Amino acid sequence: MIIAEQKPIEEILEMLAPHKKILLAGCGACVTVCQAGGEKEVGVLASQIRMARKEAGNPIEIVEMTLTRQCEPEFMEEAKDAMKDVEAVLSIACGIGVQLMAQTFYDKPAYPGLNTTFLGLPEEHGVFTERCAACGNCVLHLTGGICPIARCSKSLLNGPCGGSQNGKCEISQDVDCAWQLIYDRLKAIGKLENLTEIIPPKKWITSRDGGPRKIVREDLRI
Amino acid sequence: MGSENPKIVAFCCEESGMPAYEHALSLGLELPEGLRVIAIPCGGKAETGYIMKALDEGADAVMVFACYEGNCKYVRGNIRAEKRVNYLKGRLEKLGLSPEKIVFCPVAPANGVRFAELLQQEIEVLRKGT
Amino acid sequence: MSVGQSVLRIPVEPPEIQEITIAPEVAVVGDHPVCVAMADALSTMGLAVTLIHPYESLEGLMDPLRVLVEVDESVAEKYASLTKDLTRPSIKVVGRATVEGIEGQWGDFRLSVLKDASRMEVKASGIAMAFQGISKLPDAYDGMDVIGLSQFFSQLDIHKGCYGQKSESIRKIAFVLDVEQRDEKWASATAFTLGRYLKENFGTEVYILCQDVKVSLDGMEKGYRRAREAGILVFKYEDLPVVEGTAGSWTIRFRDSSAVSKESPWEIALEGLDVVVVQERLRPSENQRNLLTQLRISSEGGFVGPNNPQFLGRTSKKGVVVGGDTWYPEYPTEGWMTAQAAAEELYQWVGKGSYQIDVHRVAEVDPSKCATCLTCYRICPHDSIRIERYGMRNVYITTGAREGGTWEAARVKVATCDGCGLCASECPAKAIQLIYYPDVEVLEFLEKNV
Amino acid sequence: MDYQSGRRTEENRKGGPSDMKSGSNLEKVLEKGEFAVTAELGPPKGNDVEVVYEKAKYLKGVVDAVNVTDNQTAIVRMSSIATSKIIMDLGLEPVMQMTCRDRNRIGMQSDIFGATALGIKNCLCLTGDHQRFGNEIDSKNVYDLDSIQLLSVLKAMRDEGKTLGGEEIEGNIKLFLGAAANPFGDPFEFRAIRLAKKVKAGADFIQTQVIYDMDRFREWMKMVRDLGLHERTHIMAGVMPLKSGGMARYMAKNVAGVTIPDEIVKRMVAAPKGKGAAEGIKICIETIEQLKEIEGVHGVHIMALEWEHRVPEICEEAGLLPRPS
Repeated sequence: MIIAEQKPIEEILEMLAPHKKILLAGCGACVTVCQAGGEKEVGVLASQIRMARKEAGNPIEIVEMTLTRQCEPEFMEEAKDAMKDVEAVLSIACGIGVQLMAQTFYDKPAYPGLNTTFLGLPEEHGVFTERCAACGNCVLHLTGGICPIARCSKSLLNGPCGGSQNGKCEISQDVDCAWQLIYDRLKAIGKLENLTEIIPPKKWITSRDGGPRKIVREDLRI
Repeated sequence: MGSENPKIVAFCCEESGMPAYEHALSLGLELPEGLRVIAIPCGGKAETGYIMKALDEGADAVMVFACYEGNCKYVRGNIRAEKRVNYLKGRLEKLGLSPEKIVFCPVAPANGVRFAELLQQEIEVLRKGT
Repeated sequence: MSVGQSVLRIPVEPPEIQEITIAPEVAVVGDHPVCVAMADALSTMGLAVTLIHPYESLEGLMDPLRVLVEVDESVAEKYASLTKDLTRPSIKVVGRATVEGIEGQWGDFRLSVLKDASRMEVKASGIAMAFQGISKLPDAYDGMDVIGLSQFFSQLDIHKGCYGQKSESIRKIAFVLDVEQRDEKWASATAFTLGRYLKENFGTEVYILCQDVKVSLDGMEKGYRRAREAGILVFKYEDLPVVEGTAGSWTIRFRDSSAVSKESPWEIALEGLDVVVVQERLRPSENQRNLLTQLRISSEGGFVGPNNPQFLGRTSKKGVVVGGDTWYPEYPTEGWMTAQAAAEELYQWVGKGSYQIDVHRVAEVDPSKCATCLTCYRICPHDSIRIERYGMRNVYITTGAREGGTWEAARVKVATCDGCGLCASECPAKAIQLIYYPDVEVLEFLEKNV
Repeated sequence: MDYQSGRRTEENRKGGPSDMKSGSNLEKVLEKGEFAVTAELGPPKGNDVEVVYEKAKYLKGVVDAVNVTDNQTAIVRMSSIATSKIIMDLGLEPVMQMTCRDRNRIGMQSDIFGATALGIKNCLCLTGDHQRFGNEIDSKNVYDLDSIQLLSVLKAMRDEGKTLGGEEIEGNIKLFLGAAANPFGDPFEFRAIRLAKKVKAGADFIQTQVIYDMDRFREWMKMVRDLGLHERTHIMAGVMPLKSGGMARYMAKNVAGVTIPDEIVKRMVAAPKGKGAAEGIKICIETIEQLKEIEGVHGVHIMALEWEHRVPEICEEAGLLPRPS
């Protein structure tokens, strides 16, 4: 799922400085699950903004709402009425949701309340880690089901660099060396020979480097 | 207003905070005029939303009275409450507000004296802050 | 402006009672002698008991008591009566079997049992567990050739008074107690009993070093006095005793704080000791940890065994009890007591046949809001919200009193929910409300009174 | 420098009359079976050529080639190509280092065109330290290729005259290709396999991470010999004189990919005040003596960063002088 975290409150307050009434829109999908932008966070953030503005002698009115999903045009309908009475929207969905807000309510500013961080999973409750870089050309079958693009600090494809020590990455003791994980896993499933093959230079064209990506499925188009 | 007679919202766990409050009443201890007591089934029910709402509505302080560590009937409700309080303290600081506005107070059910003391302490802290 | 103090109490709605039926059948699981006592007690209360244990026979299950049976007549008596009573028809004994998995809830547990290499399912309304612990020497003595108390206990040759490879009886022995855990009475009881037995039968010189002499245990005061009279020397230390030398010829140095004032303790050196026995740390066995994890009961801290001072036997999961101080070769008297307490606790859950549940005092999930994020499932202390296999999929499920079937959102099992509200306060989608105390009550109170 | 030599003919495309890959001095020394010596030179954090002159002065005549680092530890410095050209003009032979961190395949191939046109004949292909270590931690890293892929690309440019994209190269790339190896990184069992990959990809010589732990290095070399790699590439063992007990302790603890045995740390710490440096150099010389004896080690690479002036003395004492001309 998409993992996000709240922007520093100072940044949010700065964005909202010109406004007296806004919609604070949460999203019921990924950001609810990663506890960054669900209905609970909408309530807490709204209180926080109101308090800060009251303290500054410049109160703000906040309409609170959580959309089913901010990444579907149909669900934008849910915010239609609320948007009529506000000057702007602060969306605490991922970047996709903020953009769809901006696109749907074209005449009003849409501000991001979150930093969309990565594609990952909760390693344990409250600890989220990156797992996929959406490179558009999956190599997990070669690397024991552990992604070197997303999980190696240098996205190396042919094994660990010299900085791998005791299973940790050179950049931090908190980061596992992806290639150590790959080595261990390939060893466990008896596929170490995968490592002797040189993986040729990656075709990054399928990644962001090939320009904004688009998938058209004629079979699905209505 | 605030410093004169601060409004303190006390979320009180049914297992500890509430009995301590009742105990304080039965002892005839003086409790602050601005005290608002909200009973909750477990300290862990003191939601971030409740706490922020209380401050947003104008409370000068929010206190969560819960059980001591290891005593929670629901295993970790009190620990969750304490972590939440610490998290919200951080958020208050970022707003330029005093983190002392939210306190986690473990209290024994039969200790009304402590309950009253903690309230008094918080009032002192608030006075110093303003 | 002040409106004066005001209070919001938890609303006491008229209860909405539903009745559920619980079959009076329980499973007793484990490899600890307390299992036998629990099975006995539960059966005496009129419950149908399935006792699942890994040994060839019940004697195997009772084996940890072997030594004490010989040295203590009261243990022997109880031992004899227990093994005899277990032939009762209301107890079904499944030997050579291990429980590999447990699914379900109070009133509806399903145990997956591996017996003689084949699998069987045992159904039970409630579960009692008791496992032997695994021992680890305290860090201070780890790596030395000293022996842990539970190991010594099981390796002692009671007829010759010798231990391990040696064939002559022990000449000089010291027990070092309270090294890492101070309140475990079983260790003191075991050391005093074994020490006195060695002293009286083989003339062994026995020294017991402890931080406190524990006399609160049933019969301990007498045991302590008899040991002193028999000539066992008891010392109290504050700083950990230093053990030097090798097996067969140990020296222990420490400062005794029992005889004189704390300011001037005696420096004592016990020399030429054959055996040094150290009270070890005991941890739940892997099998027990595995089952506790499956039941989502915390095994370190939480409501299990010796970490549960208030309620003997009770766990954080309804319908599951753990036999007292379960993971060591505890002294039998304490063991019988905890077995009895655990059995009584379990009887409350499964013995009455029908149960009235207040379906009002629970949490409820709004499935249209639920994001299936698993937060509630992870945080529920009673395991009232859980995921189970249904068909080929993992789904949130409950078979509670209110509704049945599967659900694409989290659902609270009404029967086991205690209405604590932890799930409601953590839910990031605000999809959970306590039926008896919804958010709106608190929020409105705050709006009106603050 | 004869810029015209870049023109390709059928003859030199095969590697030239002498069948050398690059004709570099380093290649010649190694191919002759001599024990080769290289040192390292860190370019200045700016464009002050005097710094380069100063450092180069000490290295001239005492080593076969000089590695010119490429923004080492991700600290912005004068480019490796420019510095290489400068020391070449001073009569030293550069080993131009190239990391995968800062350039994509377009930039790297372009730089290889430029570097070889300037007459640079040795190139060491490196992954590159993560920018987290440097002075531009907010930068975006590239890692379009990894070091093994870079080697294979440069090998194809040299041997097939083609770019990665398959275009014919105008001219003739002549390069002696190097790679790094760290016998002390983890997973240890994988380290020799990784070296094999580098050799397969085109590494003509290997410079290892600095060696203090001789036991582990010997173990690694055995794995390397078992794979026959010592016959397919030239392995040069890395050494670095420790400057003080403090440095030894710091490196042992904090530098990823470097292990220093306790006895060496102890020796350094025990050295009397003011004698730490001398002890470090003594250890370094002893290490070189031991390395010479190991089968498959074809040279040493002396990494005396910011201590270039001590290199002559190390070479002298270790009996590495005079260098073959």
